[in-house]
Amino acid sequence: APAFAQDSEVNHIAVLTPEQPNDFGWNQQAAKAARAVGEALSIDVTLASGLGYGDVRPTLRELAAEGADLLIAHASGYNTTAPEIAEETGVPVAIVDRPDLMQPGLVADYTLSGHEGAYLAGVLATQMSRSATLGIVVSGEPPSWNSQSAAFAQGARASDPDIELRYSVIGPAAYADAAGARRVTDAVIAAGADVIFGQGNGSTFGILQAVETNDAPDGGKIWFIDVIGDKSSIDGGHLLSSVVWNLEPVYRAMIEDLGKGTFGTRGYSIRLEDESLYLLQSEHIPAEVWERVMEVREQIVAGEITVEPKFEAEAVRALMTAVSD
Amino acid sequence: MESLLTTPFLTALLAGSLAAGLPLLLAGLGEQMSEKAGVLNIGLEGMMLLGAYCGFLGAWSSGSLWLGFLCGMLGGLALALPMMLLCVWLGLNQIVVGIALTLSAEGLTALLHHVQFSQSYPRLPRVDTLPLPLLSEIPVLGTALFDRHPLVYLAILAVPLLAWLYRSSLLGLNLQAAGDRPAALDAAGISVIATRSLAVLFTGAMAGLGGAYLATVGAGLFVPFMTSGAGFIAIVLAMLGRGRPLWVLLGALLFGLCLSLTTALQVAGLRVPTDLVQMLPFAAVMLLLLFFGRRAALPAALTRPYRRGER
Amino acid sequence: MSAQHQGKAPPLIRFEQVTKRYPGVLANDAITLDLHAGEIHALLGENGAGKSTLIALLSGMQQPDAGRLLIDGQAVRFSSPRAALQAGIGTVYQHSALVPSLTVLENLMLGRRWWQGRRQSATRRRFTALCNDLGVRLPADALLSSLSLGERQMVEIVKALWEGRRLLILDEASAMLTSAAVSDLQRSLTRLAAKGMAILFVTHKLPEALAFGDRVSILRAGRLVASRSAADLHRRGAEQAQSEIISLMFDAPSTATAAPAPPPSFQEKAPVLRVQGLRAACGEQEPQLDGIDFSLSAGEILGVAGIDGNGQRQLAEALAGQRTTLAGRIELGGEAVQAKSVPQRMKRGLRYLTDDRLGEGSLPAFPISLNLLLKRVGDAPFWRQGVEQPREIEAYAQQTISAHNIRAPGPHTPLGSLSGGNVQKLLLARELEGQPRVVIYNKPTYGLDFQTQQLAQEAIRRQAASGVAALLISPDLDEILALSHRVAVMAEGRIVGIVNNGPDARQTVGRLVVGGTA
Amino acid sequence: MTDIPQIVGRLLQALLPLLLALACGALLLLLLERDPVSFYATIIERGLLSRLGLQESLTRSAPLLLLAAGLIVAFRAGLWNLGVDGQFLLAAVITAALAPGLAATLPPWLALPLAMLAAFAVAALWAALPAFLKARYGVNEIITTLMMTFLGISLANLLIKLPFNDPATTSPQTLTLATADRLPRLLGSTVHLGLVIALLALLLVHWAMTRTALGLRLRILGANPLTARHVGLPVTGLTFLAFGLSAGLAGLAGAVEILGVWGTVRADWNPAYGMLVIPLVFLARFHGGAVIFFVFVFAVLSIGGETAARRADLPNYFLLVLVALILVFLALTEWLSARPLMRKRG
Ligand SMILES: Nc1ncnc2c1ncn2[C@@H]1O[C@H](COP(=O)(O)OP(=O)(O)OP(=O)(O)O)[C@@H](O)[C@H]1O
Ligand SMILES: Nc1ncnc2c1ncn2[C@@H]1O[C@H](COP(=O)(O)OP(=O)(O)OP(=O)(O)O)[C@@H](O)[C@H]1O
Ligand SMILES: [Mg+2]
Ligand SMILES: [Mg+2]
Repeated sequence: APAFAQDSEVNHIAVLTPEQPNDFGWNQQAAKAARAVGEALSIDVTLASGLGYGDVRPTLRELAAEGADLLIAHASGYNTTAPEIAEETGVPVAIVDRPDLMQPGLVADYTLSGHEGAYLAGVLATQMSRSATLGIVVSGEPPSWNSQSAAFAQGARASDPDIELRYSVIGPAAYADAAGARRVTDAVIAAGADVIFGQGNGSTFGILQAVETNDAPDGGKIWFIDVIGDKSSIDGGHLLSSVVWNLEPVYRAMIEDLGKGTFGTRGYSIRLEDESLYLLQSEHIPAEVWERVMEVREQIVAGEITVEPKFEAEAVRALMTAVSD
Repeated sequence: MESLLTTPFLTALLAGSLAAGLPLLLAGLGEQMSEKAGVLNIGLEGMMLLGAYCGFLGAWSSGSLWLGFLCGMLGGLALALPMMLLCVWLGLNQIVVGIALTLSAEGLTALLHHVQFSQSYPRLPRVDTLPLPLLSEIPVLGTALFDRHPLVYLAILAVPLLAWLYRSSLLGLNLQAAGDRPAALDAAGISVIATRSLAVLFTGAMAGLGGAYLATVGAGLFVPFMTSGAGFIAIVLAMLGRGRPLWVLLGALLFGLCLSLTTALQVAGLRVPTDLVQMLPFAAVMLLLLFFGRRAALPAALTRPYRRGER
Repeated sequence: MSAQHQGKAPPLIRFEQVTKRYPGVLANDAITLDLHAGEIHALLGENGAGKSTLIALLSGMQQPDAGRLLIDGQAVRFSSPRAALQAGIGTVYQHSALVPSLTVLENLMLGRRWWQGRRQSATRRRFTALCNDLGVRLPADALLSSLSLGERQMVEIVKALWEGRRLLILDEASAMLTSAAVSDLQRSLTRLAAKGMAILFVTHKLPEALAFGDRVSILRAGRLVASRSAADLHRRGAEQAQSEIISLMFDAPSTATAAPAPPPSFQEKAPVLRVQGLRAACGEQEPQLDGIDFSLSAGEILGVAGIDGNGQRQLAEALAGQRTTLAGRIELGGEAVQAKSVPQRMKRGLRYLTDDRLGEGSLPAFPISLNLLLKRVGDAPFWRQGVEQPREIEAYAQQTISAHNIRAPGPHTPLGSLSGGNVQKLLLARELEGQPRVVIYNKPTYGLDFQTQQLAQEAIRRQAASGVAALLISPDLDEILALSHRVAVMAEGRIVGIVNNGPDARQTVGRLVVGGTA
Repeated sequence: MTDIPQIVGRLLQALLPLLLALACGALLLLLLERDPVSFYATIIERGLLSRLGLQESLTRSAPLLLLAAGLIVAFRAGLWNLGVDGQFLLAAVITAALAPGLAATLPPWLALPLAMLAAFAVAALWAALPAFLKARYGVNEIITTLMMTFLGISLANLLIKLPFNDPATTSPQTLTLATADRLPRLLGSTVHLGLVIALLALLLVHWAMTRTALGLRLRILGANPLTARHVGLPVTGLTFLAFGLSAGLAGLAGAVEILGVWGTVRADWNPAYGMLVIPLVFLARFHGGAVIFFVFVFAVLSIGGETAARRADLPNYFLLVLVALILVFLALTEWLSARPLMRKRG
């Protein structure tokens, strides 16, 4: 394998995901991007999915031995392990959420944060809310959720300083707790929210279900704003938008850097600017609202508005309190 | 902050406690009967999960919640059947079989979901409730507790019913004898195997129903591993109940209340770590045991298979 | 006193060439035996002869490997206890068949089909009636676990009578009863037989068998060796009858048939055990042990009489160290030991033979060899530096098995497959090993066959003669009077009197026992 | 001495259920339109025969063996310690929190054992409450240990998120022990010293439980606490000892996994190995040798199975079903092999 790694040509990449790539979210977007890149550059792609959050060393070592030229470890749970295996096998890895571990030629980081998109979602939600109350429901508090929750709050507040925010975590490690998600969302809706910004895995579907089966205080519809993936194909009429992460440019850049020998010298991210991050435009968004949102997008791209990502749960909660007081 | 103390929010919290507690109550009541009869059913989690899957499938494909509940019970039964066969009839180790059944239910339902639903994630329409006359008019409590799905009332009705069964029926005597001294029951001419089989099947059906409620009324959809440990919590509640259904009800409600409390605190913007709030119910029970420690006696023959004439 | 039965009518029950095997044992070997309505049939045999096995076949607990069972001349097959109950056969098993966590009445309801009601008042009425028949008073609503062993045994009998309309089986049902209760039982059984019921009665007490039985059958090593009518036996006189039975039960003619010799006269020496004002921790439902005073000299046997369940067991446990002493002193050889642990007291020569043989005295699933050493775990030469020495352990077991005539396939046999009597032989061997100074015997001979009983009593006497002091707890007054130098009587957790053994001891003790309970 | 037929019998008894379970699994694979032969071949090839895979299987076995050792102590003493997962996790967190500091100040031959000792102690302490409740009030330990697991998992997460959080990482996790400071690897492989520790611990436990006076005392307690009291064993002390040893070994499993493999613990990490090891220990009838065999089979299956599932384009969930089948068939053969005896005894 080390012989391969010295060869700057990339013929084979492998992506490791914790869950099955059919979640319309984190896992599916990675698989989709890898396949697209593979097709475009005619590279072999191995998908190792559903690996869970346990020890992926065996899989990493095996994929390295099978001749992968790049291992994309697509879970923050893998970001301590993968660099160690890169060291051991000499095969470059890409990890998430640990820019401090970057190593030229060996380890690159792509800390994904949709905060810019979430800011837009906050703007959108404020425009759409009739009760001036927004809900945020998350399955846990990993950094990528936190930065989006925070940015959503900031975007909402920028649009309307008096907006109310209702924030709730379903429970620790409640990735599959759809019933819990439903229950918590019910409560958040009962607390006045008529737009819900939801982040979760399996539990997202519980949030969706709550949104679809509850009425807003004024008897109208409740809107749902999703993250990462695009659930339009299974929408029941409440999917207002989604902060979509498109990983294709990210993976493509990694491969290019490998070829150029600059891998590991820079991190990758998703940004509004290059469309690796965008807000899904559903048919439910009125044109004038969308226009307003796009204006803000331009301002962000132009650097007139800067959105600082906040990864700490504490920071997120502080923001919620500040807003709701 | 005061703006949060609205009727809808309080109602949602209370209703949420009930919704979270109900699957625990149903499965816990089921487990209690097995335990009374001397069978420790560690496969409860699996039975709930299969019940959830079958319940959802039934409700979704037939459009009737009640058919869904029936399917859920059948799903639970389908897993209780091997438990009965292996543990009660053949006397295999209850913990081994229980864990195996849970693993198989986890694997099977996730596989089936993968094949069937992973592209479409179907969801059920809104569930109709049955407001109880008069009671449902009470502010807050009324809608939270007395404007629910009829299964909720049935589940709560099951508590006094089971309490009566254990205290005042012959079946109750048989169950207790099967758990405390099966040889005596056998000598009295009642089949220990049949008594225990009945209890195990009941457990399966109740756990399946609990799972079905979770998937249909609770979540409105099925996702893999969605019971996320509820079965094990129900086992603990059943044991803490010391054979009394009322205690299972109280435990399940306390548990649901703690979950709602977590939500309430967060929505109110209070910065309490969720992990800490989740520890509350168990920490409280452990402290109670520590300071008011008393013999939490379990049936003497719990986990022991019965074979006639064995010394 | 026996009801005559017609020779022509088929017997109520007939065993026909019935055979039952257990691994390594032929427990019942081609037994052919008749039980007639209106007849009390006493079944005798040494420990492990196969009596309980025969009963298990009749009560549906076991099925024969060969042979048939006939009722009224019809072949039947009892696949479960229910089948036997439905045929009108009620059984009191050697090991309790009641649920301790249910009340007496609930225990009696057990067995009805679950869809039938509890019929509380009807059950209570029938219970009262049966109790009256038996001449006993039992608390209907008390938890069974709160009853004494003797009371429980009466409940077992009531329960057996509940379904046993045609045949009543009693497997050593009188072992826990005082002699007064045994006479009551005898009267009731006679009355039942007179009404046309058949009764199968297992006992190790020969006089009891001769007094109750219309017919006496004897098993030896799984075979029926004799079946005699009581009339025949009585004709030859009690002495003669007993010695004939004994020689049938045991291979060799018995030498121990003579009535036990009165105990040797005993001179007071310095006490080796002195108990003063002892109060011990007792559960709510137990008699409260309080104010116990007595002393025991080397070589002395102090009998403890009284109705079972009046604190005898609590006293034994408190002395042995299994129960916390709340007040008072226990001096062993002049040293206060009330704060010492069980093994510390054991090291100082105190031994306790428990009456709960399978419940606490031994581990049925463990091999005989380890059961023999349960109280010496870690001691040389069986363990060295804490490591087991299998050869020493096996050799010791082998030697004990043969020295104490324990019927067992080998040292590795699980203790649980031994018959009740052989378990007791093993425990006796274990407690008397080494250099005891004081031994507490709790019902040392119950369930032992006649010969083993004699041997055990002989061993107790021999120990005393060699200077070992003994506390002998027994519900059997004859045994106490045959062995003891003095007799203490217990009632409700106290010693109500201590009597020197002698010609009128029986009367005095009897009076104290009754007075204590009044 | 065991003779040849007996060994063959034992092997058959262990292999037959495996084969039967694999056959059932094959049917399921056929239903899913996959080739069972190549599926199983991949498992064996990857989990057992390839150099890399074998090393992974051995590495995976280490914590499982230690957990099994702990369970053997408890189960033989009649204590149903179903809380090993909580004990494991808590000890892992403590190890991860202490190890980097220790490694920085002390030489490795001192730092690593100290970390393990701390893990052992913390886990043993965590089990002291169930032990106390059992010894003092007779509170059933199945309930208390299960509850302590729920509590332990939450507490572990709390510790990671608050006091032990590595400020350099965004997702909550403890400081990371440098690869060079971890348990040494064996003979240039990827297998770490923890495997040797685990094997030694397991064999020692097996020997102690079956061949020593202490082991016999614990077994007496396990067989019947009343007997233990009657023969004068210090029941309270033995209960604490058994719980402490059992939990301590589970803690050691956590330490070995962290010091040998992970170097750190992330929030919400819970491999829940206990739930898998518990049935294996029962099936092995608490016998050390049999446990080693079962644990290794399971490790091969989980390492090889992951690859096989990926190559067959099946979700990993399939392996859960396979493991469940194996457990059931193992239990069934156990029953069959015990039956002739049962039948004669009635
Ligand atoms: N956890 C349990 N699960 C199932 N059955 C139980 C459990 N605990 C107790 N039981 C059953 O209930 C019966 C009564 O239990 P227990 O003796 O503890 O209650 P109690 O004495 O009536 O209670 P209390 O001490 O509060 O008066 C037991 O014999 C047993 O069969
Ligand atoms: N369940 C069993 N398993 C194995 N062996 C048994 C079993 N039951 C009885 N035995 C053996 O069968 C033989 C007969 O036992 P049984 O209990 O019938 O004797 P018994 O005459 O009732 O003796 P005792 O007077 O001591 O009660 C004994 O050798 C005993 O060890
Ligand atoms: Mg009580
Ligand atoms: Mg007998």
